[in-house]
Amino acid sequence: MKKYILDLKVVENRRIHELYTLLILTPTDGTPLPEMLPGQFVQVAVDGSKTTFLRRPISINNVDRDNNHLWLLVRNAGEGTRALMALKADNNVNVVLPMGNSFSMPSNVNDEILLVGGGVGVAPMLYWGAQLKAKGFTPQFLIGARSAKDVLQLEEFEKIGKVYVSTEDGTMGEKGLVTTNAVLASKIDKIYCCGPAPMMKAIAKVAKENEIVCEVSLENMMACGLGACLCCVENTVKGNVCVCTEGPVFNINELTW
Amino acid sequence: MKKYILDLKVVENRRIHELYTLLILTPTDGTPLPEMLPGQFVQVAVDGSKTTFLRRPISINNVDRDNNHLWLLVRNAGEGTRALMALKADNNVNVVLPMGNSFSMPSNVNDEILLVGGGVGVAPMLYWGAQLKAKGFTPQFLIGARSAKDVLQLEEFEKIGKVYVSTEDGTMGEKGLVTTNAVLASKIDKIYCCGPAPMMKAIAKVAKENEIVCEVSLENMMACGLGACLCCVENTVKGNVCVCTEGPVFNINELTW
Amino acid sequence: MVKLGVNIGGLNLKNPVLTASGTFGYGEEFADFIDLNRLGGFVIKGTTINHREGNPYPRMAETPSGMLNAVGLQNKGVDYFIDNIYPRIKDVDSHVIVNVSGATIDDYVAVCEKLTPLDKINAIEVNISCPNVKQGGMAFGTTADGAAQVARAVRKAFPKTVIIKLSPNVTDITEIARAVEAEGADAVSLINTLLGMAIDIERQRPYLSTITGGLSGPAVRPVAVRMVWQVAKAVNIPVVGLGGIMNGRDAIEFMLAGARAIQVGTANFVDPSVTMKIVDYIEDYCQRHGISNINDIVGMINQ
Amino acid sequence: MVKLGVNIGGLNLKNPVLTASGTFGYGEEFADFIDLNRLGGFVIKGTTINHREGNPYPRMAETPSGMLNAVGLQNKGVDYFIDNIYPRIKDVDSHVIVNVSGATIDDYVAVCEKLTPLDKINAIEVNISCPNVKQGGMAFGTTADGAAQVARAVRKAFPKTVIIKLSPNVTDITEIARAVEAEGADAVSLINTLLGMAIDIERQRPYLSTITGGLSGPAVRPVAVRMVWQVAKAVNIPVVGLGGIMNGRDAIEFMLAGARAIQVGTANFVDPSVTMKIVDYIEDYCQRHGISNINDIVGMINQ
Repeated sequence: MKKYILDLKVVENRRIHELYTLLILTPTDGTPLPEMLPGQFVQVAVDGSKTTFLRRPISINNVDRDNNHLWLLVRNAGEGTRALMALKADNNVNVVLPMGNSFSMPSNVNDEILLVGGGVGVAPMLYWGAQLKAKGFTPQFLIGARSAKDVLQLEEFEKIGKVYVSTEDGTMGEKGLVTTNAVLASKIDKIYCCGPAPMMKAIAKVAKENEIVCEVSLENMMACGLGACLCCVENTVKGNVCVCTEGPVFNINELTW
Repeated sequence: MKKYILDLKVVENRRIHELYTLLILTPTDGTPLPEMLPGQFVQVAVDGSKTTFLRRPISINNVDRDNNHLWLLVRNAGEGTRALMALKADNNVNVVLPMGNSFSMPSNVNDEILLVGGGVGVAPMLYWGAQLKAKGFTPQFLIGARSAKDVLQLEEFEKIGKVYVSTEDGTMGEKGLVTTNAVLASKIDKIYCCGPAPMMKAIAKVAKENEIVCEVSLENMMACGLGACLCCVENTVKGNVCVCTEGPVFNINELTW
Repeated sequence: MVKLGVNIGGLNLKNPVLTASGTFGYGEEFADFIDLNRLGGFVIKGTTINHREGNPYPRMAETPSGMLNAVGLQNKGVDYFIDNIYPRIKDVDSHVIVNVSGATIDDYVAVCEKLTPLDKINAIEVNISCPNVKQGGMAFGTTADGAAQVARAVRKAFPKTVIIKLSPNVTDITEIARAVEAEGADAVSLINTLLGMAIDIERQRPYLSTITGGLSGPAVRPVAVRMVWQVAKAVNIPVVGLGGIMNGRDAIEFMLAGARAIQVGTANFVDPSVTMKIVDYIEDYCQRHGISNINDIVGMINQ
Repeated sequence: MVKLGVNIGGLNLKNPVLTASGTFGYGEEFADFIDLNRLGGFVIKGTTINHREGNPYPRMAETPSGMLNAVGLQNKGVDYFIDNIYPRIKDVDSHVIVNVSGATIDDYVAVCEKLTPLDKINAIEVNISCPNVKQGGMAFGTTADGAAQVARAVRKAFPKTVIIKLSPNVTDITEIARAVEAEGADAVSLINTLLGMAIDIERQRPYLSTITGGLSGPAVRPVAVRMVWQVAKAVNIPVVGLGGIMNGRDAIEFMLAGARAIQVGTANFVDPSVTMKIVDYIEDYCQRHGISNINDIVGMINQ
């Protein structure tokens, strides 16, 4: 897929949580956003931070074609992302996109599909869920969070499909980690998961035990995002491969977890 | 004089010229600005520029006690000052002040006093002129610029005293450099000058030839502004001395020009 | 019209802008962003006789105006390159320079011998300065003797242009440069990365799996410019300058210090199209300064 | 209560925070901003036997996350210090460490002998690594023999704590560190500045009057942390770490790498009150991590 370097304008910086913001972006020149697939990410240049040198890889949260908007869910993970969170409407950001591979489409519309997101890991699941629904699938969502207030974009997910929630403190949905959520005991054909590494590894274990096809989206630290620097490698059954180009989405069978 | 590290808020960023802006600042906590003398400068921290590491020394343009405002005239001289020029109302800046020595008060209220400024070098002359007038002196001003549009703060100067202008293209006042301005042929007892080095050296030459007491304000590149790093030295009759502490104001007899 | 062509030890470049090994993949990764044909050339990533997995993740840490890396020469080996990569890139209208690495002298020679028959490969860059591998690499590059040994061997094994890439982690880089010049190297490139380290203070452990790694980016530029200036005065062969070049200004800085060509490295990560901007800037700079031939600015500060 | 005291070769510091020579004047310049008594100590600027005018202006250039300087040891000589500065600062409730520089071994010895009788001066830092003077300075610091010569001489001439300040512009800094340890140095401090250079491309000349200068600031921190880590493993005497420490996080990073104390240098220019923030941060960090004695984190990443 062809990649582009684009100047995007901040349409809105929607502060949805103390630690997270939703950046809604559109091309400054009004041209339609290029094709982007669910699971792909973008590389955002950071201005206004003395300590940030490299671009920041951010998952594609949604592509709103009607409004020509790109949604990025940004978590406060350091000075770079803090600078992004401080962007204001009409500020410009330079973005390279789209990067990486994508989630693989299930073959059968009757498959029971579960999209699992933890923390900012819900980001790619919104776009992916919407695409699945548009293709006639019936995706369900399982969201893990510390507390009710940390469940991000719940209303958006509920527009697409049934949402299960696990919170560590039990303030929403089931109490506990996503891996103990009752939905995992139901028949599931395919799981897509993104979140903290321990959560993904736990979900992968559940999937393997139950012979569920499972894809996870990794968030290894990156420099170039283009497969040139070889910094973001994951040790896979094929050896070290770049998460930025061979991933970020991997079938768990490719990983050495 | 005691120095302070203060957080100041931008009251107004008045873009008075393509290359210059007037920043009007006030302490964020509302406390009165400390004592500052004409000729002194402040060290302004620069955020939002990846390439700028050190503070930027900026002359005190005016201290408006009625409003508790500090005026800084900032010239676009690189990435650091550009970041300062981009400040918006209500932004905060961290400032160390006041730095350096000051212009020396003339002894006789009947002295003919000429304040000469070129380019952004007019900045300290506004505060100094106002102080002189307040003490009963009758300062006159000579402003040099490339063109009429480059004569900064003319209205402010005209409130204080008579203003002579030299422009290189003759679009205002006399055509030519300040050194050929007719006012220099009149009786003058004391000259205070700030501007580009060639201009100050030319004025110093005129002053020496006519035995006029002359002080100049130097703008050597600085790091600390405190006399600690010894980077901004000027070679004087006493050897290398720090412009930030022994200056920025020097009697021309101290210099090796 | 400004003449932008430069000659690096027999290799005629259409302009002085190269890319640095390990920062530009095999060029293809950047084809969406730039016209590869507009580059003076590109140096492809460190190639060894055998496949190398490189170091474990994490391999990267961001530092003030720079980054540390500890890739450790991950590559699929020279045969894979010849069979799978070379056919895809051999028709580019630019020079392809292969960066050659090895743990032993024999390794270097073996790679050179395999590259020699390739028509499109008219130059190699010999890496005697990789800080991220245990054997060979920087060990060769930190003594004049070690550097000379490698230079002598590759000089015999590769009949076309040999560029030796020097390590900055030495007391006197001019001594190393003179040693490889004496062995017949056609050019030197410098600097490779500075050996550095960063620690995650909350986890109380280094960010890199290898503890130390190579520092690159604009942070190192003043050191790189200084070494280019020193080496350019010390040797008669051309110097290729690199280390923190982020834009056209920086490229000119290296040339004024004595570099006849420059390499853009880490900047490719920040702006994948930066090389084209640098080519344009250099031409514009020359026009602005009334310079009709780019070679006239090489080492100009010494005049 | 966290115990913040550390011992540097016999010198008991109330906390590990020192200031770096040449960045803190004689301390007085910072008295409006900080309580000097809260510092572990401060190292006053390079002092030589005779008055030195230093290098011509310009002496400074800003670089990405750093600065180049070429002051060249401007100072009024040790006698002026003893007569005019010492009386003003001798009553501070903190350690005053004099940085001693010289062009010859005899120069070093002469300064040491003059400082020995001063009650308040319980330690000297011996600068064998200044990149900005023609004679002496870095020349001594770039070979183990040269460093050993200076260490031996000052060890005899100064009976109190001797800290040798090492140059990073070497192939193997551990070799130099071991050499001065063998001569009886009580501690080493590192790194001095990296030799660097920057060019004004519009005027086509170097920014510094001396062409090259010393690079400091956060840009060099990864190199400094690496060298501190290497040296701390190589010697048994305490290591004082410096190089680009801008805040408490950076100070902890050096201590985890093996530094028993740290020096704050260029950061003083950016925030004259930064040392107090660093002292507070270190205490807070220890409390947050359940560390009751700061000495427990020294070299912790090796555990």
